[in-house]
Amino acid sequence: MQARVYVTLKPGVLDPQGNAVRGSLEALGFSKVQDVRLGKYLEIELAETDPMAARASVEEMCRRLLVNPVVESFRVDVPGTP
Amino acid sequence: MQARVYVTLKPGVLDPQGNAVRGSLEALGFSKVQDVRLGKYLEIELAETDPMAARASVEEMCRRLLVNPVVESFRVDVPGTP
Amino acid sequence: MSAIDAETIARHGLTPAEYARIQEVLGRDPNLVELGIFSVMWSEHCSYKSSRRLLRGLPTSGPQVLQGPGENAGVVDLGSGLAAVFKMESHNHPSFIEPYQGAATGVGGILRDVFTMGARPIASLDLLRFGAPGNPRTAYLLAGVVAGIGGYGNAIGVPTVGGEIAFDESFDGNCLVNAFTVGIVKADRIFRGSAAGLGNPVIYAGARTGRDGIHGATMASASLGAGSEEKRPTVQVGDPFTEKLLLEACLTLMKSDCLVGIQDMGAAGLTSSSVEMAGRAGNGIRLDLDRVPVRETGMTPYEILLSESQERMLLVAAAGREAEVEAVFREWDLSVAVVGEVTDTGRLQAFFRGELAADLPIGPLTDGAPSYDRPAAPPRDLADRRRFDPVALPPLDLAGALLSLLSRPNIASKEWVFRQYDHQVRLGGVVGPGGDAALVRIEGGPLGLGLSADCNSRFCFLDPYEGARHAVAEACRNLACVGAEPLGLTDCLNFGSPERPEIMWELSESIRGLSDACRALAVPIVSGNVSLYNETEGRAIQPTPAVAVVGRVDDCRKTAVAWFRRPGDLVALLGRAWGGPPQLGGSERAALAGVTAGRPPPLDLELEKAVQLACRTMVRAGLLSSAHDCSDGGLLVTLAECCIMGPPSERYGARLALDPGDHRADLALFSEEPSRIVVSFGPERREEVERAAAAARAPFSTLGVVGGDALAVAGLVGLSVSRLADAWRGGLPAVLGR
Amino acid sequence: MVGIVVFPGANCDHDAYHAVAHVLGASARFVWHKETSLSGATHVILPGGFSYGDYLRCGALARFSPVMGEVRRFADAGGPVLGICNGFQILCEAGLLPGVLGRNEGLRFVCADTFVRVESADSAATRGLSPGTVLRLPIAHAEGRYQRGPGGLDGDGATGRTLLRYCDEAGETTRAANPNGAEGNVAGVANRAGNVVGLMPHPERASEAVLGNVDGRRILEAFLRC
Ligand SMILES: Nc1ncnc2c1ncn2[C@@H]1O[C@H](COP(=O)(O)OP(=O)(O)O)[C@@H](O)[C@H]1O
Ligand SMILES: [Mg+2]
Repeated sequence: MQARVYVTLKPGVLDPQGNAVRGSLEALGFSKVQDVRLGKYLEIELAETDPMAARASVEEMCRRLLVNPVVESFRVDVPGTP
Repeated sequence: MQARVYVTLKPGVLDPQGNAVRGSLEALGFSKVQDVRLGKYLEIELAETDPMAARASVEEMCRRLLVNPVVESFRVDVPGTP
Repeated sequence: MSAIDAETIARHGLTPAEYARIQEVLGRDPNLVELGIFSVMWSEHCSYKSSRRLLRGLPTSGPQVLQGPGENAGVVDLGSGLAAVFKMESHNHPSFIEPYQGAATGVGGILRDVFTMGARPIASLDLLRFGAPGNPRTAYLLAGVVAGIGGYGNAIGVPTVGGEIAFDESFDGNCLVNAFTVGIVKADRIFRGSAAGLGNPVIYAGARTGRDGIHGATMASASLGAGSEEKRPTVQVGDPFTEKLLLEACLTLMKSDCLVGIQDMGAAGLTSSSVEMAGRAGNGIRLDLDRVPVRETGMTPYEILLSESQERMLLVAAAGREAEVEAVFREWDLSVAVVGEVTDTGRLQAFFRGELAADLPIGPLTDGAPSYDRPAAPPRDLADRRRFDPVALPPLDLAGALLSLLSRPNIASKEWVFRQYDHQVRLGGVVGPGGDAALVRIEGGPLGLGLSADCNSRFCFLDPYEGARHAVAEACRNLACVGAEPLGLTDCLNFGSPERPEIMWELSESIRGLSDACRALAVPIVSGNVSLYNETEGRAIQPTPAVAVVGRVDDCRKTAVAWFRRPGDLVALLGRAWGGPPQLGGSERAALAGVTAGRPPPLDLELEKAVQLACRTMVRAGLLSSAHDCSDGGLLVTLAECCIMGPPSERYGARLALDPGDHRADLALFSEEPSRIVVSFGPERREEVERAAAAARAPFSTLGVVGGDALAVAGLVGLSVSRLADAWRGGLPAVLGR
Repeated sequence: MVGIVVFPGANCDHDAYHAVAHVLGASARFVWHKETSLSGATHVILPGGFSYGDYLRCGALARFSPVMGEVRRFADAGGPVLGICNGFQILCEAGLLPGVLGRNEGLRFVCADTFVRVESADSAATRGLSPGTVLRLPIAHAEGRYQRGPGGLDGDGATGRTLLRYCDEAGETTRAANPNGAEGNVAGVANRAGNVVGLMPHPERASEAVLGNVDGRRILEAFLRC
């Protein structure tokens, strides 16, 4: 089963990368871009058949390793879970 | 309107960061992790009301800047588009 | 605006007495914005309220001093129209909370302190302390801090050429990250943080202001407690790319004559930069907060004034020259805005949406800040700390002890760290990290700067006075090893809570030690920083009065490295070979046995001067192949290092005779007696070398000869160079669990 | 005259200038990235550093700087172009060189001396060096792992050729001598015509005896001879 994790910077935290990308997009003529935030996207393959157990385990991974709670927040996507 | 872009390494392209994350997760006792792939996640805020136009524009951004086609592929998510 | 109640006051880190003083100064209650301003300006970090009186005694003058303490950085004259600008700063608290960003923004901050004076930064050092090697958090902090320092310094293109790193469980709850930068400026083009000239425009440049880091200065002035996790949102994110643009834009602008004053927005952001600039000029400043470039909507005056967003500068330009200033920052794609002007009110007046959001007199915020004469008393357990009998240390086999010591993280190779730092960019690295001092060529050469940062926290724990003297002596001794003559010193005083008498005693003893050593060695202190409250739940760090010394090398083609370079060279010791009993108080040898006790070795500064002079003279005359000072671990460790510190193609053994006399070899050979340097030189130079030692009145004794693939000490120990190297190289990676 | 392109965030621009102008005595000039002309440069260097902070992907944002149009025209016309470190990354992103540079296998920034073996003398930076020559050159990067990518660098030089491979002191291209996990130990490549060159090592840092290494001069001298 595959879980997907989206890690984003918390609102208000400076995103130098996103800013630079926005600047370049503007320079390329994409004038409608108002803001860009750059985060991480993880695909985690698990030997687990119970979706709820998978979600719980991935959320635990986020808290312990994948996410830096000082500046980041996360969202987890596991098929078959809310 | 917000568009979301997921950038992933193409299958077969080495992902040292993903591997390192898998190693660390194993060391932490998450024994069911089989594979981890690390990609990018972008949230792009657009001054655009037409979803199809937004999607077209973001796909163009991906081809021109956001993605390196030699090793990466992408997926775009715009609410109200297929 | 919410009323100022007791809880609000406490949350701002102000005591009831301090609040009463604010009311008295103003003749009214402050509003919340004003309370915030007082809170940061009167924080320990900005006001030095517990240390100011003690710092007055520091020796800060000398013929070479162009700028002593009181500016963004100190400046010493290098001759030929150039000057060196340098300072060291702590970023301890933020780094403990978020190691990567904390360390990165620490580097960003010290770089700004240097280029705000008109200097181009040419090199950085970092002095680090972490908890016990076995503590799991140690590896996490170490990896994050090192990555953060590299992440910022490498990107901006300022080489990190050296530093110091040590581990002790007293740092388990409070790591230390002290960052040093030196830059070069034309001696007649030094810029200062002064808001001179009534009516001159006040200009904001750099990154936009966000809500990050509000109350960083207050955080840096409080002990970390159980609740410190909640302070997390105040951590700032560094953007070295923007800082690089800011650096180039500022240096470009400084070639013209349109700038009157400039200062970076560091701790306490727009507030402290405008207040300090106004204070130095004896003027006032009016700010229009609506014009400050912001990154988020709905920011309040409180937030705009107190934000610690990084990569920002405050400038005062000559009236009428605004457009030139703006054009330069725009060319570098940076935000820039005129946000106010210099006034004659002697007040900081901040307007927001047509209203006066804050209106405060400058004096009470700066010179008039509280200054405390806090009680000081030696720690009650001092006598226990000092009770120590080296002979009671369990005997160890010499080879085993040497290998164990070499792999101890405090002694082991720091390569894991400095490989992650670009130490070559800007083509200055004549002697890079991994030896004693670094030697950096100044653009064009042959002039160079020797740089070294040092402090033995264990010595300071046992005797802060003596420990501080050792720090100065060792830094200068390291400089002597590359042939540099000390010109000036910057310090970073890291201690626990000044509200405890024993910490105040440690602080005052350390400052006394720094002063005495600097006077004796004729090295003025031109800048520095104090970081207090490095304690968690009542447990303080070992006192760490870190110093960094900058020295001059006239011709950096004539220098020495730390390791043996040629088989057949003679090995000799400058300094006392064998004195009285082994000096093991606070030593690595004792720590190996689990003991931190005793007194640091006595330091004779006259002897120290003689040894340094002798070494410097020899290096400058091109007599030496190598010079390496004896510090942690003592003579045998130093000799082993001489065999293994070089690149793989330059690793040679040595055949030596050492005579510990009546003392146990497993103690005497690890004695940390100071004022000693191991040198090597071609046999044909022997007479000249001996003459130089005699002329400097430095004791001198030959120990043996370079060669073979083992360190062989007759009758005592023989170990292959590769075994020594493996032990030494493996020490730090082991801490990281790799 | 050597044009040294200054991208925002470049930090080895002065080093390249120093090596070319002060050490090797060639004439050189900085070209600001917003310029749209190379002002008569006969050689172009894209120096090392962190253009645009290396944000998104290293070299990705610099590729769109105004000056890059001119650099492309210059390269297409056969002019010698040398990208060092970040310059190499930019040339790959711009499609002027095949392949891509990924995050180091060890995931950390590495500043160290490496040995490299010359594989081909058929380029603007290796002409005159015999294949098999071993040079000691410093590297300093976090993203230097060369990947050919499908359709990238091939064996027969149709899309470009390998110029340098990481090796040990004896010239063996061992795994231990590979500092970043680059495919085939590749440290430098050229385009098919050989006039566009990208190197991860920094020859400009190895051009003066006082800095302890002069091996890099041979590369810079070869380049200036073109
Ligand atoms: N321990 C010290 N020794 C000498 N000078 C000091 C010391 N601590 C602070 N100073 C000086 O006091 C001034 C204020 O320091 P600081 O607040 O750290 O500067 P900044 O505003 O750049 O952070 C500086 O000029 C600094 O050099
Ligand atoms: Mg030393």
